[in-house]
Amino acid sequence: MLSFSLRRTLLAIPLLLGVATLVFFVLSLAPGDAASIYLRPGMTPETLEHIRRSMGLDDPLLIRYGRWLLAFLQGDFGYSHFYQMPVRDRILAALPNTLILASGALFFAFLIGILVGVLQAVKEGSFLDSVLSGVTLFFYSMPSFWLALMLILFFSLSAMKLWNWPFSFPVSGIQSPGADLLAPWDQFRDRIHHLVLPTLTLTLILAGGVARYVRTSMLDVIRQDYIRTARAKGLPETRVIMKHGLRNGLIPVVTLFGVYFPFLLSGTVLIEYVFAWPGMGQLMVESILRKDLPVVLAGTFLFGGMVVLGNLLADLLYGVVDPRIRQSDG
Amino acid sequence: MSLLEIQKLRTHIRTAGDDARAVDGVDLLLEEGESVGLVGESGSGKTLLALSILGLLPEGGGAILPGSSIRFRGEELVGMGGKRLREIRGGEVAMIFQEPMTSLNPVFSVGNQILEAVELHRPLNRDAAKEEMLRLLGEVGIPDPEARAGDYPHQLSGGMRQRAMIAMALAGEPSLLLADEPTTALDVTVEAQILQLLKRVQARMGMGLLLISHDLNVVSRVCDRILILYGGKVVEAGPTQKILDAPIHPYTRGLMGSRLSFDDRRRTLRPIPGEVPEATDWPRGCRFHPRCPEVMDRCRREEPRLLPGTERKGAVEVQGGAPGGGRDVRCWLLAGEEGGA
Amino acid sequence: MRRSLSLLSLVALSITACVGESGDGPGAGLGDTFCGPALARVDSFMATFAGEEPTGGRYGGMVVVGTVADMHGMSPRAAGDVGSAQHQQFVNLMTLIEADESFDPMPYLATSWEVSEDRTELTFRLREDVYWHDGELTTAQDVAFTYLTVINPASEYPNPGFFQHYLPGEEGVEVVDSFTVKFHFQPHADILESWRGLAILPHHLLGDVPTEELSTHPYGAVCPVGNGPFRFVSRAPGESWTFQANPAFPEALGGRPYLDRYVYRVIPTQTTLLAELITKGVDVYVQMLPNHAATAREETGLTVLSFPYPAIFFVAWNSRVPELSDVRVRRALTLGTNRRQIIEGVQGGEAVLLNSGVPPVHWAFDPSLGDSLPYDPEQARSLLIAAGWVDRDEDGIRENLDGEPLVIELIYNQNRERQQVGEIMRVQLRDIGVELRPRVMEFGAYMSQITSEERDFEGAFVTFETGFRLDDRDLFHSDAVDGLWAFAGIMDPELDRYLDTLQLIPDRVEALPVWRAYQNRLLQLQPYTFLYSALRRDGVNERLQDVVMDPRGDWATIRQWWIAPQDRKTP
Amino acid sequence: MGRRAGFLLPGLPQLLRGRVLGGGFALFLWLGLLTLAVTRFDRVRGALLGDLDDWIALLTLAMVLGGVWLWSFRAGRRSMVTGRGSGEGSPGALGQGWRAFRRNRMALLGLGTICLFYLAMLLTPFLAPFEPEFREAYEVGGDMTRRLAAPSSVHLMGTDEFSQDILSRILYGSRISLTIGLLAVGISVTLGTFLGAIAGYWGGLVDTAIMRLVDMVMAFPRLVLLIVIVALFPTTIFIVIVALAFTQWPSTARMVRGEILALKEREFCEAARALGFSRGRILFRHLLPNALGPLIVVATLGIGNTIVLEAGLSFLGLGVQAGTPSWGSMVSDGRDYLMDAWWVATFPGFAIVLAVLAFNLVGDGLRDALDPRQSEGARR
Repeated sequence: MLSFSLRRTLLAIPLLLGVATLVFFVLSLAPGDAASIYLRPGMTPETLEHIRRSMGLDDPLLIRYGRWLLAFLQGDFGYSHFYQMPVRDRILAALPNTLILASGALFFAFLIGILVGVLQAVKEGSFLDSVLSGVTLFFYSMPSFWLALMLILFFSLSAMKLWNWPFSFPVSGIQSPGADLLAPWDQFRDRIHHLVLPTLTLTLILAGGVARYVRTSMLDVIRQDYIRTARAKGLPETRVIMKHGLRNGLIPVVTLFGVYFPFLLSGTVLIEYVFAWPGMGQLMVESILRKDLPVVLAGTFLFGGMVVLGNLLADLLYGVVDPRIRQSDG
Repeated sequence: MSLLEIQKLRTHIRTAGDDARAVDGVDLLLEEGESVGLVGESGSGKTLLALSILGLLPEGGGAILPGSSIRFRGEELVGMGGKRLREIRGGEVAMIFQEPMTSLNPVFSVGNQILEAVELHRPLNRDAAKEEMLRLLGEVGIPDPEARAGDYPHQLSGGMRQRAMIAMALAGEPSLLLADEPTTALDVTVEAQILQLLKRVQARMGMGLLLISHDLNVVSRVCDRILILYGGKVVEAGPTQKILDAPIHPYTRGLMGSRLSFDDRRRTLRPIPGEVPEATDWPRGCRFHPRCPEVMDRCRREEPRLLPGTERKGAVEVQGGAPGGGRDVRCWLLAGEEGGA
Repeated sequence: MRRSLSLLSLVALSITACVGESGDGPGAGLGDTFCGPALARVDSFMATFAGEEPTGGRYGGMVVVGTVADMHGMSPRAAGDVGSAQHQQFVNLMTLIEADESFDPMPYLATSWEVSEDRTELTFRLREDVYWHDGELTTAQDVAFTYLTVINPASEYPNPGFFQHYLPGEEGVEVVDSFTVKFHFQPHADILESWRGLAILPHHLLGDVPTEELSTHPYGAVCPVGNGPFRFVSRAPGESWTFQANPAFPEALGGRPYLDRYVYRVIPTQTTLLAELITKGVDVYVQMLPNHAATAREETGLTVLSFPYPAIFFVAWNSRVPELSDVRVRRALTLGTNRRQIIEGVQGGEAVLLNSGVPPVHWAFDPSLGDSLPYDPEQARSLLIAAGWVDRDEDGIRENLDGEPLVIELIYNQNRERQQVGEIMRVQLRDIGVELRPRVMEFGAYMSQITSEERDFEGAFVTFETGFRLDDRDLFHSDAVDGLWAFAGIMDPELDRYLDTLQLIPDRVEALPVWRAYQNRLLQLQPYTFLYSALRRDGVNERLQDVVMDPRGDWATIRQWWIAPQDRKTP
Repeated sequence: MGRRAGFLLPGLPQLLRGRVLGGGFALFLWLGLLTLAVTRFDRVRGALLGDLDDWIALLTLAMVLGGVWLWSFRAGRRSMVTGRGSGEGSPGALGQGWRAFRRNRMALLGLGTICLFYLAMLLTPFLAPFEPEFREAYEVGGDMTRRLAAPSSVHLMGTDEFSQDILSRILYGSRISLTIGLLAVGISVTLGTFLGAIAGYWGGLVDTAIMRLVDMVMAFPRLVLLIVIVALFPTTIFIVIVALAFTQWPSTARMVRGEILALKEREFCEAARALGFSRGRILFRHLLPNALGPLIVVATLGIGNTIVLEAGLSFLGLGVQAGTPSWGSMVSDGRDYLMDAWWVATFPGFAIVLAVLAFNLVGDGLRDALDPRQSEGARR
């Protein structure tokens, strides 16, 4: 089981290289000269030539590809011409921001999603179930950027101007400017404050999906014989659901986690854009638009890596929650 | 005061259309230490009856109708809820189910699941509870309890799983055990072992036992008395031996005919024709009449009452003892005696 | 296998990176060996001012400026981006001279300058009290180094045209003494403007760096060490730049700026930026959308500063294309476009109609020119008929004799303003029987199409930020017709003559008639349909005092900005 | 009497028989369309001389008016004969699914909404109060005060910065948004089914090759891949559809492959093999129809997903060519006016949410109806 997962993961590395190669050629062959982005009125052709050279665009495509591949395999992701720093540094600056945002959102999404899903399954067919179904489907159907804009309107602008709330949530960035001068505790609070709206947006959208999934899975579980057994044992209902039901209901949800895990990096693209969250999503979009090829390639590889990692994680988690699988590798 | 006294139990299942009258006025009496068998084809309402006792009807699916009464040692169980009901469940009244594979939670070890029941119903500390759990495993005949306790249900054989189920049921030291088709999913040799086990623990612990099965054979090996259920109603009830020796109701006779037994090889297998109708759509008159080989006009019109059965009208010889010899039958074939009420 | 491990390790590394500052990983490379020591020296130099700094009164507080795009930094190549250029000029670095409110040159790093009689020599005398933030003095050596660097195309400096008439290489510059530097060149009308834009670089830090490596050197974007009023503190790429007041800034230039801290923040969505301005998360919203300005004006505590800016917006018609080679067609396109209405609709009326590339802030701007080609669809139609374009099949679009419809494709990169103008022009030109097809392109592809030799386009939206020195030779001169910037591709001897002459007349009074003639000639030729020069709008929180914004730029007066003590946020 | 009622008013027979949902919908539809035809008679008559769009609208109007009437009349008559309206059709898997589906109120509501959306899309020339490009403010002698006008009786949903009527643009925009969803999913499902079926059925090297390709595309976050494609190539509707389709087919392929693998082991497949049918025949005639249920579910849910993605692309300014209204680009255009003219972005946003919600409701309903395991649970 584990060895199977590991082998699959190792097999994924050439796969990811293949993906990055694809991106390399798509970006390189797309119309327009990447260097011409840096053209400014009054610039001379000689300068353009130098820009092209320093971006490594003066060589034939295949040589460029070979050079990129060689460096890439050695862990050198190249140089971001737009940000004027090594890609590695640029990505290392963006990655933690995205991870913090997305992992928080994933945590809350699964927490809320599981609670709501279980509640719905327990109260199946009730008014509460219908209402919650409607609400989760509503958020599930909503474009994330749209929700983000609405939340800004409600929780920041209206909260402050119309409703006179004592505080409003910051609408952009990961911390207030000058937060480095604050006491550590206030710095922490400031960061949490900034996390509220983006996390809420992501959470609402993700939680809808999780809840729908959990509800289905729990409905299936609740009808199982062992739930009846647990009740016949005299266990209190909460314990029946939360121990015997949930533990089984979560097994398929683990797959969902495998699907959502790559979200840690890529799923936040639009939300980062709206909330000016300096993370991977924003970096990728800007780099694609600026044809900052090395950043796009490294990012792609990383994103793909997350998908592979997500699958591996789902496999491992499957083993943790389902003894039938854990034991099958003997 | 009887251990279990069921009166006029009516349990209906809600469906999109008419309610299904799955259990429709059953009376049952079970004394301390007595073992009673409940026999009927699938769809006769026997499982639902057992579930009704512990209030385990599927949520939103089934309901016990007003006027029904289930008394356990005089305590009314119908409408009971909360803590007391949970104390009774698994404590004073335990239940084992048909499919040990699906009835055991696949993600917890069997030891864990038994331990849970022990801790719930017995005032033991953790170590003592563990001790007790291992003892129970040994009691139900699982070899090497220490090792097996850590096993998950899927790692055990069918027989072992059912033993574990029984151990779990015994954890609360119940005075009544409801066994719903405990051997159906098992092969014949294992079935015999499990029945023996049930019999042994019942005797040792002095429990009352309600054994539910579609197989008259199985029940007759364990039980003192037998109730035959058809269409949610008792059609014949009486001491095991009497029913085996002289079945009166055509349905009982049908069941006897369709059973396969080792000790009675002379008989050929004669299954009852047709199927149990939907519980939403019982036929008028006697519920068995569409399948009855001895159907009469009256059967189609009127529903028979449950009467003390002594003899059979017609060609069949009358067996058994004195009138009212502890046997009740619901059939118009007996109507002659009553004078056609 | 070892290699793939190094790939995987990136993920692991990144997770731990939340704790430590980025840049201390092994991959930081040069950034580590250069930046670490450089910033340490800055810190220790600044520490010597502890306690001596002026406090109280106007001193103190932090200001946050929000923009939609990150800036490139302080390297010469970054000067192509307006935000970076302004930070080089006004914030982190210094230029030799400044402009005052009326755009006359003013001493800055240079105390005085002198132009030789024959206009071939320019001598700067530098201040002797300007320190780089790491404690080194700024000297003539730095100026000479900067000049030599930027005239080398390898530096990727975007405006080498400034120094085209200078003697090549080392012949052009002469270090007279530590604080005197002299330049040699061919005579030219505008001598000083180049030096208002070019920020001086530290020779002691970058002197050893090969010029071609300068554009990738960490100095520019990771750890710039300047000599301007604010010193660099930190940068979170894609997020913010943080600067701190420079206590060593010369007293004669105003000394230490009032603000303690200045933060440049990146917020890519303008709606979010407006929300931040309203909720007081940022103090300045640079380059507001017109309707955002209207919203902000209604808020209490906010002002919107709008000021003319030397930027021009036009449609370049490629006259190499047969349909557009006819001046009557180009003229009809301009006449058929209701530009006043476009200004009203797209810029909320806050723009000046143009009929030449001379922006309103330039001294040679002729306000009367704006009325020269008023919206006149009637005249446009007759011009088109005269040019042989008649709607022969009555589908609303004109055709020529061969039956080819008058369809013109207009390309532009993704940008809200351009999209809006393109849509409006389409509606308006349809009225005179021309089908305009606006087409959005990715920026790189768009730039390639308008600058490459093929010139595979018909019409293109272009915006130029011009500065105060105008030299249109690369746009319209016959000699430059194959150059990058000759979008229109027109060749006109009369225009050439004006363009050549203009570069040689230093006296404005003398030059003005030539400028007039040049602009009139453009009007006749219509290589472009000039649209407008929009006002720039910045939303400013009123707690920020003495903010003046004018054509010099958004940050030109940052040294005087101050915040009253009660308005300062408690950091 | 019921028969005559059917002649008079479609839906009435059903209503009289207590079938409120179906009858009510038919009645509402019929009366609504009739009102439309009468109130906008000029426009409808003008359509006779109009272009293709007009003709499609005309045809739709006629067909739906006639169709509803016919359905109601015939269904009414049949129910007179048989006593019950249902009971038609063979009880195949899909037929059973439909019956289960019909019991799901929310799903029916979703289906009704989708029908209305598409109907509105087809009838746009008659429904829209204004032309798609009604840039009155910029026409000769235009009135600039009509720009960004708040919702009023003239402009029910207000106007945008070009003085265009938002409601009309939402209607015209539905063509792009709803068609993109349908086409992209159509292409991706076809492609995914084909490749998935081949991979699942043939196995071996073909399977490996196709599944590696699937892995490769799936190793990419979809939105990022879309941005790469759409950002770098001219954004025509064609590119957007192709990009959306080519990023979605792998999940369909994976699902179909799984279904086929499972079905392959079933008896009827072996029976077909034993009868000597060709591989292609077995695959397309015997296996695929059995995988149809999950496919329909995936497709329905996929359409909603695709509409959201298109909106996301448009939000980044990468969607369909500017100037052509699509809901996503309308939201994107309106986001700058969020604080002074909320209606510009809000109404198209609602259109997106509503359409996606409807598709998801139907998808959910279909899944419940077509998955026997779950539907049994729902019935219990």
